[in-house]
Amino acid sequence: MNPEILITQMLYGCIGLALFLLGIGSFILHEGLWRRLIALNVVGSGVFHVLVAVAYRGLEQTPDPIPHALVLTGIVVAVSATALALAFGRHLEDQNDHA
Amino acid sequence: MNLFLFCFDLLLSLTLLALAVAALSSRDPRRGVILFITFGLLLALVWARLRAPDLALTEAAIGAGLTGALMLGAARRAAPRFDSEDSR
Amino acid sequence: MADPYLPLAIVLSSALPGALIFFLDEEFHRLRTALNLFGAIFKLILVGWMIWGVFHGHVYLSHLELLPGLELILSADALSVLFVTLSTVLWLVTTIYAIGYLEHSPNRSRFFGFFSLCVSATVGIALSGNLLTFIVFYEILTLATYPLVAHRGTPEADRGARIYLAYTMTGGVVLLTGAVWLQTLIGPLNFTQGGLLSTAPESLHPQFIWIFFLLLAGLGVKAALVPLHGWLPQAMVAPAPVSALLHAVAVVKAGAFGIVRLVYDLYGVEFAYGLGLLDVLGAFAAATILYGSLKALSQDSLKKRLAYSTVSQVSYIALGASILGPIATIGGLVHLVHQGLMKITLFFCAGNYAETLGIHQVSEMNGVGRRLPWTTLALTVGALGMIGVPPVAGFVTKWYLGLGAADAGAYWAILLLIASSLLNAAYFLPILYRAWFRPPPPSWPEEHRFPTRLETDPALLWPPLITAVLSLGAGLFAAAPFSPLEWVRLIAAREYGP
Amino acid sequence: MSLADFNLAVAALLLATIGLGLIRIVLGPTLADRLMAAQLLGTSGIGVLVVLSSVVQVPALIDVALIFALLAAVTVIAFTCRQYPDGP
Amino acid sequence: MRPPSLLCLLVPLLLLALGLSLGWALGDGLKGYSGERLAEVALELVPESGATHPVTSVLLNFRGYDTLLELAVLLTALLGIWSLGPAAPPYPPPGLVLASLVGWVVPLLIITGGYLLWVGAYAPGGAFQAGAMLGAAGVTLTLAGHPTGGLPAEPWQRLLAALGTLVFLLMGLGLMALGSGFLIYPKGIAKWLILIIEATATLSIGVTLIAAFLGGRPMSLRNRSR
Amino acid sequence: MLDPLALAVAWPLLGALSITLLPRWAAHLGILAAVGATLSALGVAFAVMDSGSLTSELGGWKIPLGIGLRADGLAAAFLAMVNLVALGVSIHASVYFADSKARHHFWPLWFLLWTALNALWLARDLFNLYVTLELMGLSAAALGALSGTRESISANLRYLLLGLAGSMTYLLGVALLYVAYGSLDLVQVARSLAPGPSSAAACALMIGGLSLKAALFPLHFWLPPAHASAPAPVSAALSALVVKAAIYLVLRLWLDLFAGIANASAAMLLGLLGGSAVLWGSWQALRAERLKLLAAYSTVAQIGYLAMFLPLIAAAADERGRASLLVAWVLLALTHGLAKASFFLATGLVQKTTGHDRIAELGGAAQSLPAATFALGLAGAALIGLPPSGTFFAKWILIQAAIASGQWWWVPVIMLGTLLALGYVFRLLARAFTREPTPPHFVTSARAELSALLLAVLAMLGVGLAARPIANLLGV
Repeated sequence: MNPEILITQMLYGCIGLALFLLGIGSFILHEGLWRRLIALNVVGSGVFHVLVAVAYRGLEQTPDPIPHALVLTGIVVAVSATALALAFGRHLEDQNDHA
Repeated sequence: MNLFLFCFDLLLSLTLLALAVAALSSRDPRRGVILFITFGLLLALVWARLRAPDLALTEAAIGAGLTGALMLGAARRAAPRFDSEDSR
Repeated sequence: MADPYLPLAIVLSSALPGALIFFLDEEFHRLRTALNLFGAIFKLILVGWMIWGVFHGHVYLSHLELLPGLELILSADALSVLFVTLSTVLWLVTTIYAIGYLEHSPNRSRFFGFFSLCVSATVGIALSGNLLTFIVFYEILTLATYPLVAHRGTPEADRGARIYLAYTMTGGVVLLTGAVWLQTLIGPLNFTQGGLLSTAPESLHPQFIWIFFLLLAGLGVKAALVPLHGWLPQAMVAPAPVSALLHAVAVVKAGAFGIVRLVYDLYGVEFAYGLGLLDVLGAFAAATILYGSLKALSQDSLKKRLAYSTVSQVSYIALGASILGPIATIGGLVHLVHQGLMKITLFFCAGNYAETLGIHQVSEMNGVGRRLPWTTLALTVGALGMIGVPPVAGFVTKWYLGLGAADAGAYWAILLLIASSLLNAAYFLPILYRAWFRPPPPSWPEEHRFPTRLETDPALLWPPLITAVLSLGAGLFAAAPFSPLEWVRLIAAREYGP
Repeated sequence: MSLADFNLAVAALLLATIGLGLIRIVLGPTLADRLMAAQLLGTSGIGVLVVLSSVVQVPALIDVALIFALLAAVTVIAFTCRQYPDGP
Repeated sequence: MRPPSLLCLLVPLLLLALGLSLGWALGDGLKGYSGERLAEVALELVPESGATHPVTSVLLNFRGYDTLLELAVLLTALLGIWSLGPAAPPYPPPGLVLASLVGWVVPLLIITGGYLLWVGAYAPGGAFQAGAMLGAAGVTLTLAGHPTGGLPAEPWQRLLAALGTLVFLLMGLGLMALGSGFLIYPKGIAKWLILIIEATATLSIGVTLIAAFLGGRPMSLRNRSR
Repeated sequence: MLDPLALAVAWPLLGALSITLLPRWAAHLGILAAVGATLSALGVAFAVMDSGSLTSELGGWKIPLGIGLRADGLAAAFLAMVNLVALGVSIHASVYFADSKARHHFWPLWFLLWTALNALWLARDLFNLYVTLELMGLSAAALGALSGTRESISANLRYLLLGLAGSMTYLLGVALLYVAYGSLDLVQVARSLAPGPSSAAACALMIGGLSLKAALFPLHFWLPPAHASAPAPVSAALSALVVKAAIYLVLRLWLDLFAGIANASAAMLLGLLGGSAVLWGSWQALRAERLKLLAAYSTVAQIGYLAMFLPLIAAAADERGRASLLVAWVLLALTHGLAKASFFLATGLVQKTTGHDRIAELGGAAQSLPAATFALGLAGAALIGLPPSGTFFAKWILIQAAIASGQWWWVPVIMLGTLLALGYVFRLLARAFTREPTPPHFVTSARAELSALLLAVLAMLGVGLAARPIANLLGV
């Protein structure tokens, strides 16, 4: 296997892992819906990033389409969840306002 | 080994990480969301670099664009309240 | 020639009507009574059939293998037939009594539903062919009696039921642990004449001792062995038919029956003797007999006095099991039946006093024999039997226990019997004296007249008379075929072998 | 220096402008600053994408650039629209 | 309510350790990665899938079931949002400049969406990206003060939101009923089936995203007049 | 050819879609779809019983490329239980939500949850599992918030976010596996799985993420508020089914995927967490002041029992021991599913009658609803593990395995847990015996009460006594 590809995969893969861990850390440490949602989205991006990184197979070869499809699915799922969570948050605030 | 490409990769990665840290450590929701949108755009760039144009498209449109719009719409409503909580 | 359905049918003959009764509306009085009596009579017929079959050497075995090593077995050996017959006969009598007793009280569907489940569980215990099945029905019995104890809904009932539950369930968990431990060591625990353990390697013996204590503790709770007896006097808050059934048949007998199974059919009486376990059991039994009688002396509440008397009397069964030798065994086992017949009579009578005249305390019983002569006659038969006066059944028990003790050289047991009989007399005779020879008070605490020429409602009167006659009969005709004593001789002969 | 390397250098330069824009976003202080920085980011992003398209040999990145441009317009709208009016 | 400081110290340390081990694990995995297992199979079979773009063939054919469930996830989010309550009050109407900008951007977004949908068969693009464009158009409209972001009345919204999943599912079931098997497209018409699914999915995604941005149940016409 | 596996997923999804389109007919369509889904799921279970495990390759592509569905005995057993419970919940809900505003929202979300559950038992593709987990998490959170109260929304928001974090963690594990083994199919990956850092990390991530979703102690903190604040039928589904799905996946991955690398000490760790969950959950349930909170904490404890099996399975001496532990695990899980659903449904009835669910103030409410109280009692007995419920036999085997493998310390945990369970169940049932007047009828609202009662009866009498067929289904 081409070491150049391996290094690129490793570099971006590790960035993905770092994003994942940063997000998890922020998720644990920080309160508040906003920060937690951003943290979760960063976590998700980190995971997706790992997948995209491992799909990369150099400038000559077509990248592996399967992780790409997985990430596409994942992004849509993440936005659905974010939208739902935001709606929850908005509703909570409304109740606070009325209370 | 293409040194230029590697340097570019490194620069891109570090910028991305820095953005993530900035977005995560921001206390003001509006700023956090803006940083998050920027992070998403940069992520799209990275994925473009990794030859995943579909994902770059989707991330730019959904990950950064719509998620950002959703959060922004809500963050603005929350901002005054959040500030007051934060200053306590 | 194994009949796979009869034991199951006997259990279901009360369980199914019980389940149906829950769904009946409160005012469906006749239908409920019909279902109850139908179940009780049908069960009696089935049991009669089974007695006939067992006597002629038929084998009855219903079984369901859940998993390898986990098998539910219902089978009929001589010992289980003894207990089944007792439960079935007394259930029929108690059902009649309960129908009269609860005539106008609320929640009758619930009461009779659980009542039927309770008997089903007792019969299941009797017919269990292995320890797993025994535990299954043992726990169902706990579950089914709890609502009966709590039935009245008063704070005292609630408290009594809680205490009952805490004791029995803790016992159940301990029993379960012991059973699983034993099964892990030697495989499925089918009740076998002569026991299972004697062939096990000697290295396991210390564990067997521990397990015996666990199992004994689990069973001893229901059998009300001191110091595990605390629930029994508290459970007196239950309605009279429940007390009658609890004390005479279901709960305490389940525990005593379990101890019998444990000693004879799991450990094997000689193996248990070899490990020194019988002495421990005997010590507990002796302590319980004396303690129960002493406590009974000081109770003014009639039901409580009877309750402590139960604590004491049930341990005769354990005492019989703890003395090596066939004669003591006969004495213990036959008391399973005799104590049941006599004690249920006593509780029926206590219920009659309460229901007809509002009498709850011994001190209120002056002259009650004139107002309720038949009831008091039944009470007298029961009490004399408990003391051991011939020819009532209790005498037979004490005779055989004494003979057995002498045979085994356990002279302490003879002393114990004498002491206990004296104590029995000390707490029963004053009651009889008051009832017959003291003048009645000008008015009874809460008199209730029934539209009948009899002294009380016939449904309340006949049951104690029937059981009193049965207790007399069991003593008078002890040597007749199919009498409890003869049946028990058969069992003892098989246990000790030729 | 090959053409690809030259392209990469251009891309890296553009990336650096993005980095500068980021500082503005983080520091603010006004909304307008952030908005302008985000616009700069969008524009530079488009540049990077166009250059990358030839480096990594993915022509479809031009499409991604198109989306970036469009989203930049949406972002302007999102930023400039007023908050929800207060109360129902 | 600040988290205790011990946690602040402990969590980064733990994460660092976790990161190191994960990095090691990733490196280990990548070294063993020959890179030519599933990817090769997939790329080889792309011509048979009815789409020439690999990602589209994976998404809508090879792993079409995932996509079906994913559309269901979108629908779930939307129904969840609707269950919480009515939409937020609309934005105030825009100024003149903004209005003209909106007038330009919205059609462009829609056209781009159509374009992305069409090229999806052979180039990057497809239902999700196209749907996102529609969504962006709706968001723009909403921001410009349109009370429903250009969406029709509630029954139609329901239809549109469920349409993608429904067509996908019914197609799968129909193919099964016709003897082909769940989600097995016959070779000749695969391309068209995928296009139909993509088109309806685009609509559903777009509508769902807009409705999610509105943040609540569509208000009835009377309430909307405000 | 009709694919029963695909049908089992398609039915509830079709139900969800049709109700979305025709909200006016929600309740009718709901019952129709519920019956259809249950029949299709039972069809799968019977087919598995007849012919062993079923597999289908969706889209007609060979398995590493296409997504596979599989129903083996384990999946079929759960599928059958889940669909029976779901049918009961649907029937109950048709009364519970009859005159509530939430009914338009309940039905489609409920069927989406049902879709996710059915898809989850049948999935054998690791990424597909992620999608079903998300579908389950989102629909469950949305359903949980249907009661609309502040605490329900905030509790379910927390549940949603934590669920997302859990499934993202799971997904990272899947990504690592894909990197190392180039496949997403559970069976294929399992076949080529080799011990090493990447498989160990994937194992930790996936099991960790799922433990969060399964509310394994100490990650259980989100469960009690979320389950206690949801509408009763939803609580029933959440507690009985959703949590069960996650712990089922833990077991499935542990036994099928990571069998080669899952070692005894990792199993012991999970077991210890399980043991703590048993004690802590039961203790909290005993102290709970509200009925639904009690039920929710009891779920935490029951999940603990399920986790406690892992070290014992790892220590089992032979294949037979493992097999019987597996059967016991299934018995416990199935019984809990049925019993907890029934418990929550009955709780809902009590709550509707009294307007609250504070245990201390229940008064005669229990007495005025005999059928519901009966269901509470039976379900409670099944939760305690009184015979002849499946829990009883499961505990028997559990204790036996603990003693046989020398891990005797589980025995006091089980004993104590059982006694605590007794305490919390009977603390409640004692309230059923008061001097309040008795209603003339045993059943007042047949559909609502009988669905709860039937589930309880199934829990108490069905699962345990059907151990043999269940073992056959599992191929033991």
